[in-house]
Amino acid sequence: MFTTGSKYFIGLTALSVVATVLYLFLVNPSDLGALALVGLITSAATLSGVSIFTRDSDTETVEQAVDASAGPASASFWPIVVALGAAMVLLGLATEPVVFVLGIAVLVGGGVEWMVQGWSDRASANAAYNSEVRAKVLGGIEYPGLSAVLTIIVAFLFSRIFLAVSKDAATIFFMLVAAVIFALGFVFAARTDLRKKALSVVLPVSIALLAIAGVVSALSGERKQLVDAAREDHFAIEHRECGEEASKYYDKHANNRVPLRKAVIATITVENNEVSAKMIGLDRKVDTITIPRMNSTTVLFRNLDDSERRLVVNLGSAKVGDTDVVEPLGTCTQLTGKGQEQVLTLTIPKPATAEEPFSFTVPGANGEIKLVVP
Amino acid sequence: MTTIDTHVGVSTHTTGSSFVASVGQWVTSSDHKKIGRLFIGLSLLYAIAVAVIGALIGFERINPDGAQFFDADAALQLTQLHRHALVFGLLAPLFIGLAIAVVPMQVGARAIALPRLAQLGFWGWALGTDLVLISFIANGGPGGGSSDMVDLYLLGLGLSLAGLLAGAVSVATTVLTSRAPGMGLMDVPAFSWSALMGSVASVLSLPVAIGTVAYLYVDHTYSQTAFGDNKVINTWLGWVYAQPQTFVLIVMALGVLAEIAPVTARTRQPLRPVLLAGIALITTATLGAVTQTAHVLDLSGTTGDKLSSTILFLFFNGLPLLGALVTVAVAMLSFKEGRPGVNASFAFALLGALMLLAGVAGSFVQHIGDAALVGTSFGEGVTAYVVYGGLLAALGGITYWAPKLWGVVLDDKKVLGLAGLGFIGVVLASLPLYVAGFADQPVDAVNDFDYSGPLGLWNVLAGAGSAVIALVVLAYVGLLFAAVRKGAGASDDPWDAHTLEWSIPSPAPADNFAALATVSSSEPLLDVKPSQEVPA
Amino acid sequence: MAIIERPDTATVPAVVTPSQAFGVIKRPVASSGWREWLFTVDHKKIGIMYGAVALFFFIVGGVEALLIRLQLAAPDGRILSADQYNQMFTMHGTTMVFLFGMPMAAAFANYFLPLQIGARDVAFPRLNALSLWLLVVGGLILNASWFLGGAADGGWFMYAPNSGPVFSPSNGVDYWVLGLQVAGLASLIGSINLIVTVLNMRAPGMTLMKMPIFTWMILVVQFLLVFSLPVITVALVLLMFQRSYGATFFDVSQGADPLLWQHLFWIFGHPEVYVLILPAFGIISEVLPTFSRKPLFGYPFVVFSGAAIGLVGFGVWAHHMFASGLGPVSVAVFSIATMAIAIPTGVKVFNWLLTMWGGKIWYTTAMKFAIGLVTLFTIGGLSGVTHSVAPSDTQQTDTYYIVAHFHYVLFGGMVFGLFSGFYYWWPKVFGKMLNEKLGSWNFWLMVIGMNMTFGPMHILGLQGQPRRMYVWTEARAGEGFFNLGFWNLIASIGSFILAAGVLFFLINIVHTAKKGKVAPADPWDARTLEWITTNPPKPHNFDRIPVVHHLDEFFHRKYAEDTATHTMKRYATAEEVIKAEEDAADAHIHLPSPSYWPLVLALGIGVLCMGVVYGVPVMVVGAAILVFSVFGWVLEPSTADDSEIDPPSVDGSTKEIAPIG
Amino acid sequence: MDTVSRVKSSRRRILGTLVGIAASATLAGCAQNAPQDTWEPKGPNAEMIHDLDNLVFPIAYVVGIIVLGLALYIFWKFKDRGQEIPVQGHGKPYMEITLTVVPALILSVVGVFTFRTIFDLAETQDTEIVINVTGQQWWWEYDYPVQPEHGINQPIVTSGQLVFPAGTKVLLRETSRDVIHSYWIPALNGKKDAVPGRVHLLRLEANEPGLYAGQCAEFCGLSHANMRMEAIALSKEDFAKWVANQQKAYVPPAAGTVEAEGEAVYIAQCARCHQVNGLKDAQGKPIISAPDEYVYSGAAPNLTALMTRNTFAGAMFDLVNEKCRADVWGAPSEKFGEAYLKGVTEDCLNQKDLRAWLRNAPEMKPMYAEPNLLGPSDGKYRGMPYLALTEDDIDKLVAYLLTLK
Repeated sequence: MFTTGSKYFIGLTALSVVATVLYLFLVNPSDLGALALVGLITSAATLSGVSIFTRDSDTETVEQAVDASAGPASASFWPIVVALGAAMVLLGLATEPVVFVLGIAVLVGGGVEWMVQGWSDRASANAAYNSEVRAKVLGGIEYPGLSAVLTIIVAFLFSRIFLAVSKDAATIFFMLVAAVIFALGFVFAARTDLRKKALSVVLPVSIALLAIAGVVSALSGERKQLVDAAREDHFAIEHRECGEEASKYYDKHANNRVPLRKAVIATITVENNEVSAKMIGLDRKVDTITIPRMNSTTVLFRNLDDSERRLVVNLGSAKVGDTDVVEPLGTCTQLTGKGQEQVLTLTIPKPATAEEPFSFTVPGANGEIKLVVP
Repeated sequence: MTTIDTHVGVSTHTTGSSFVASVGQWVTSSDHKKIGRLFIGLSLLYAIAVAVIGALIGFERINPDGAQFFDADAALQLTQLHRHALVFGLLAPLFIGLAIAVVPMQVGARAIALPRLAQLGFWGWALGTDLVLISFIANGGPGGGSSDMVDLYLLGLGLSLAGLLAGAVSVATTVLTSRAPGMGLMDVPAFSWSALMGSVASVLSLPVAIGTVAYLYVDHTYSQTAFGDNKVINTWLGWVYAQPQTFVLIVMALGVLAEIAPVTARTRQPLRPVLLAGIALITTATLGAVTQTAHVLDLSGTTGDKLSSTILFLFFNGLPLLGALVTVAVAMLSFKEGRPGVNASFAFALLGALMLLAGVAGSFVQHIGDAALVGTSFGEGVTAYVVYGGLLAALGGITYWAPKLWGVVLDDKKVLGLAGLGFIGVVLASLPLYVAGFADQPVDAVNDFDYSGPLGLWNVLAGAGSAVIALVVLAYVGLLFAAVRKGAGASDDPWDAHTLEWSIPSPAPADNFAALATVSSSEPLLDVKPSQEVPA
Repeated sequence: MAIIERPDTATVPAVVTPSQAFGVIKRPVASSGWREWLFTVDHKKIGIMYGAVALFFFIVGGVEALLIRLQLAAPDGRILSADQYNQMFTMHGTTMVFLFGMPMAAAFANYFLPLQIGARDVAFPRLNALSLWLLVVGGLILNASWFLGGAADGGWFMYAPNSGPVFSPSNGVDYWVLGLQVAGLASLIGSINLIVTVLNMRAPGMTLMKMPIFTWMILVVQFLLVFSLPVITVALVLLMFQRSYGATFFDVSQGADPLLWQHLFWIFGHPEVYVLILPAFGIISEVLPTFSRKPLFGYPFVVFSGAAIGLVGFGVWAHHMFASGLGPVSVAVFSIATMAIAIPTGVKVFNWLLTMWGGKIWYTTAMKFAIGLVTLFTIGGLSGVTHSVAPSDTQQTDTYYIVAHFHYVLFGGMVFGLFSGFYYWWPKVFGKMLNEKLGSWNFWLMVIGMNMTFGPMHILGLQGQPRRMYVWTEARAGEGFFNLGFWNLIASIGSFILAAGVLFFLINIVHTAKKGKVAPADPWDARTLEWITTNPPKPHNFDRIPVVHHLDEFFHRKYAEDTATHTMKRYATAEEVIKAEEDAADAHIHLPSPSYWPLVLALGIGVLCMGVVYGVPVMVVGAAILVFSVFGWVLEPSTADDSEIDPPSVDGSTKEIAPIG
Repeated sequence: MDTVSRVKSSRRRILGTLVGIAASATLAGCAQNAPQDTWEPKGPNAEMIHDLDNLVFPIAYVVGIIVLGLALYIFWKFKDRGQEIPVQGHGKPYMEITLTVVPALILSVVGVFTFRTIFDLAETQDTEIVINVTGQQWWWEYDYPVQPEHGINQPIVTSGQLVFPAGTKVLLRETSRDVIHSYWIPALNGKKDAVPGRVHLLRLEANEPGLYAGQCAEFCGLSHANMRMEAIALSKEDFAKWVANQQKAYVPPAAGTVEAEGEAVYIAQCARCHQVNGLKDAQGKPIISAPDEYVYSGAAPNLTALMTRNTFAGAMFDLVNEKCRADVWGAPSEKFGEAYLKGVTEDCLNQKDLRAWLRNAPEMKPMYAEPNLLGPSDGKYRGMPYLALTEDDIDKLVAYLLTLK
């Protein structure tokens, strides 16, 4: 089991352990020399492991007919991968961490593959058997790993394209792509004789196309609306206007909560230019809505008029940060067309006071619903 | 003795004929000849580039005001790049590549000892050098202004050194472990011997360089206190570019001469042990360089100081010179025994060796303290002599082994012409720098020195010499390409040579030897064709 | 001892075989001692270990229950703190369901299912071992929490958002989530294994409708598991991500709806009830016919009602949520569906009664427990009908009335069924008869204790005592001698009588092991295939795979109808039937070798889980073990090397008796 | 009584007689006057449920007695007395089908009634008063939306005791601030969960004034057992008085009195979380508490008119001493309103528990198992914290609290 080389290194390990112990006891326990000896132990132990693992110079298991060092080794992809990985690691060290991480991944992956290939090459004299051994050990990792990487790449490229083209174009374009893929799949499934040859053309071409499109899209940047949307969170509070006209802030921000109808405590309706409200469980109109304090509560807004309306809730005012500037508090729904509904979810920590009553209004419509927070 | 004739790896990847397949074949091949050729090809490209840069630097040093083409930053990077590319883009990879390609065949091995390590070595060196190039372009060489790129320079340098180290390890291991049955260490052909010496010396010195790079990197990135900032990188790392460290590799250049000379003279090498000893002498002495001990001859101080300085000087500078002289002399001794005759490869090798001698001698002179040549462009001249001399010798070797590596014999006359031209180029590129050195032109400076008067002329001459070299290499590569494209089939043994590689077909098959013969002398091929031997 | 078929040397290539060339760990060939058990892949050994594990957790869960009853015996109990009490009832429920009920059913299934269908092992023996070890790992993770900062405290239903990191900050819920995921994995693997076994490995002639009813019920249960466990697993994963990685699946402030958890939990949780009860139904459906000397009345009806219970069981989960505010339409639909499930259940009860009708009833302990199930389950079933009526349920749910109901179902049903199985099959498994006298004590104490404990809870619940309260107050206990305090005390006393009954069972086990009567080949004059082999069975179960012609094949090999008198006459003894099989033993019997990997794999998963609590490094170690053992699993040779097998081959014979497996 | 309810009531009487026979044996063993008894409905909703029980339980009894009787007969009759082994018959399909169909028929009858009751109970069209109910660990908050027809012109917030007019259809809108709770007054209706993020409706109606006890029925964490509630039904006149009292203006204690000192202590220690409507600080600005900054679930009981309630701390403790408590609980329904509206006077106050609570609340009611694990809630309190009040402060506070009526 232990090859000549590994015996040597095992011996060296043992010797260095002894030396270290002696050194620590007899010479100087805190000296740098101890560090060096420990380093020696580590490297000798590592080397023994490596040489056991790679069955270095273990001619017993290899058929006498073939001396592993005599003939050329089989072609191997891994040295260049490892070199590439090392270069990426170093490049990443100096520049982008992401390159470094990718480099580590490539380095580790290539290294493992290399080790296993080297190990399997020495498994027996039979090359076919050796490659089977290799496939058995690594197949379980390679295929899922590769497909995961591929999937990530494809998904990433697709996402770049999606982000770059306009919404409608994206929809149409990818419907077409999906149709083409479906059709191709159908053809390949039906025509078994064509499959391999055609696939070997179609796949590289489509991947190349995808790659080009993805890179181009990534370079050309995200579509304008998205860039705008990303910037909108930085809208100053004074730009958050809840008026009759379209608001840059609210009308681009679709309400991001979709609460269940169960949670709706009241319905506010605008009809014939009049605002009215009903509370859940009460079969009559009310002009005051009471919302429990500090509890997320949802109000439904229903527009039955022709013009677009929005529901605004006024929640008094507050000072901005530590300054003395006072600004109104409140929020509103998006502009809502005829017959449509929107919800507004509120969590109000402080009660209304007599000086600053809360209310629901609909700009452009008459009436106001008082909002009471006890 | 075996009759196994299939090698899985070989048989499976030789079938593809498309471009992709052939690229794949080159990228994945663990055939030492392919790896060696990759090394050689890429370093010849660097040779052209570095010669062009040399020319630019020469022409830059005309104006009394300095700046001609480049601003100060660019000029600094250019000189640093020039220096780097000379040593690690050209000299080192060229010879390690030649050794990887040739040595296994010479010692009768079916493959290089650590094929995938050699493969990794090439890619590591190539990608590392690319990183270094990138860093230079982005103003990141020693003394450069971009901190990140200085990091990258150091890291790339480390990677490329590690790549070369891997190549050297493979070569040394091959000579030590994979020799044909019956071949004692003293029976190893002269080139393989020099390759062994060169790679062992590299194995011993490159880790020191890598360690230094690592220290510098850590220091530069994290503390900048132990070594100082990037301005002093040269102080710590300069030795790897300088003599006598560069001699570590020129032993292989002399090995080429020692290999070709007896073949050309059609005789057994006389005084063979002396030759091998001479080669060994150079590296042994050179190795002291890694200690960074001062070896400038300094005759001030006490007698003891004088004595130690003299001994060190003689050891580190005298012994290499002695070894080089011995090697060249003993190699040429074969012409005394055999019949004189000149062919292109011999011419290249001989001229290269002479240039090297000039360089080694220059190094000797440079280190005499009283000559006050340290820190002048005399050192640049030495480097130019050594590197370009090595280049000529390597071209000789490539010409010599082309039948085995590419299956072609180059047109002797054309190559002979190139050898002459190359000689002129090297002398032009180097000698004026010696002169300028005596005129106290500072090393590595480009713009901040008054180049007026005759100095300008010397620099123009040096630049012209570099340009000539660039043309020579370009022409040589063109010749090689044309020959390979024509595919003129070379015979198995066109030179009527002595060593094992000529016993196999040209070009050599992937596994070199179908059968391994037992050898019993240093010139095994001469043993089996005694009729052709010239009577002593 | 197992019969080993050695690899035929003539057909194995002389070149290096993969098993050697890989240099991976060889398959173990332990012949005795602990290794025989740890690395075994034999379904019988695994079944016994399942049983032991489950019994252990039954005792753990029982002690938890006793502590709960002690706390509640009097008002303002001081035995446990609020926190301890919450942990106690959470873990009592969890333990009894996941670590006792399911594993004990798995124990019976593992041991008897292959025997009942005439197979030599389950379809995937190593997976079977993996299931066991995963269960053990899951149980350890769950219960480790007691010692690592407190167990889960959110109830076995673990309603969100109370289970979230804010409301339950200790790691108890994390352990609970992880333990259940692992235990769930175990059940899922086991169920797939058993389904494949039943569908593929039945003896020749055994059509599905000639399959013993126990096997049928187990099959239904496995399908229930396959469809319901993924749901709870998803829920648990969501909860795990919510707790450990900051997800907000149940966070109301992020717009989530906490009812999602309830739906997910009960879509699993309701079928789970049938997962627990159906194996017990299966057991007594074997016991009742055996001791009534009659076949099961309406076999197809019992089979189909079992399947129907399983099927409808998936459509009634929301009856656990009548008070959750689903809205009248959903409530009405689920209410009616729930009533529907009473029908097949009622059919089962009637069939059992009619099985006994006209029989010749032999009152062994096993039979007593079976009868106990029939009566007690009927009571539980009827109280179940009362809260299928949704409006009534809004008064009953979350009160002790519910506790009473499901303990009548699960204790009176499941536990009594399992005990019936213990007494019935003990001679088969261990070759010794459990003591009938101790068994009688066991039964009667359990019946009295059970009714004393859970009977009063009907009253407690209907008079308004909610569950899961760590104290109850005298102020709400009412007046009169028979106030709620009285009934609480009675229930607590009853629980100790119940515990005494269980104690008698444990005493019986020890007594039987020491000086139990050696079991005859067919002590009960039984009816199914598992009795056509020795007690305990040989490692390879059957010398010859029996050919099946009848439902109750074994009975029909012993008896035939006298056409003249129309009565059953015995024509053969059990020993003669078994002898006939042994005489025609199969020539080639091949059992798989033991394996290390199920154990290692399960440990790896356990470590991985701890990583969720203790951080990524632990997770990496677990993942490494996991990956390593998967490779070991895949790459290990299919059998141990010939040279490893003990004893070595003699005279090149290819068939040996070897003490492995 | 109108015709419908008379018919209903006569049906109830007949059913009652039937049930009486079957159930009397069991019920004889039951507690008398258990406050949370589900079998003693005191309002129409609970009665609807009870009517269903009166149908289902007898059926269950009857079926149970038949089946168990049959079982006992079988156990006795077919005991092994040495008879022959019976013929191996596999069943009788007609029997099987009959035994399937009969339970199905019985259940469908039950089903029809169930179906109707479910929808009847979900009816909300005729609601007369709406009250918001919010659950929080471990108490309930009741707030009365503005409803001028009931004299509620400004919102009333109270806790511990739900006060509502008897004979009126009350609609509770339940929700929760943290985990799921369940609102359950057994005498008035079944339970309904209060789920955060949702609004669930539960209808209550009490036939007569009185006190109806309940208990949170959904496990809601550590002190689940201590989350009780009491529903107080008052006659319409009494309810109007109660409403008026709740809305009356705040009268600050006279300066220099111990009560005034108590107010200062209150403002310093309690007003951060506990709102008292109308309380003003030294500058005359109204004090608005911000419990969301200190308490995890975001609210603390509003203490305006605290002394009109009989309980505190989530109805876990009585605010009145035992004697006064018995007066309220024992009052006949016609006198009940009077007894309740007396509120807590100084001689009725349960000094012991209130002072203990002020001294160290977490010790009185388990609120967090391990305070050091409060990390995820930003270290906010769950429930009332330990305030380190001096005995002197407590004296002042109690005096002040007694003025809040």
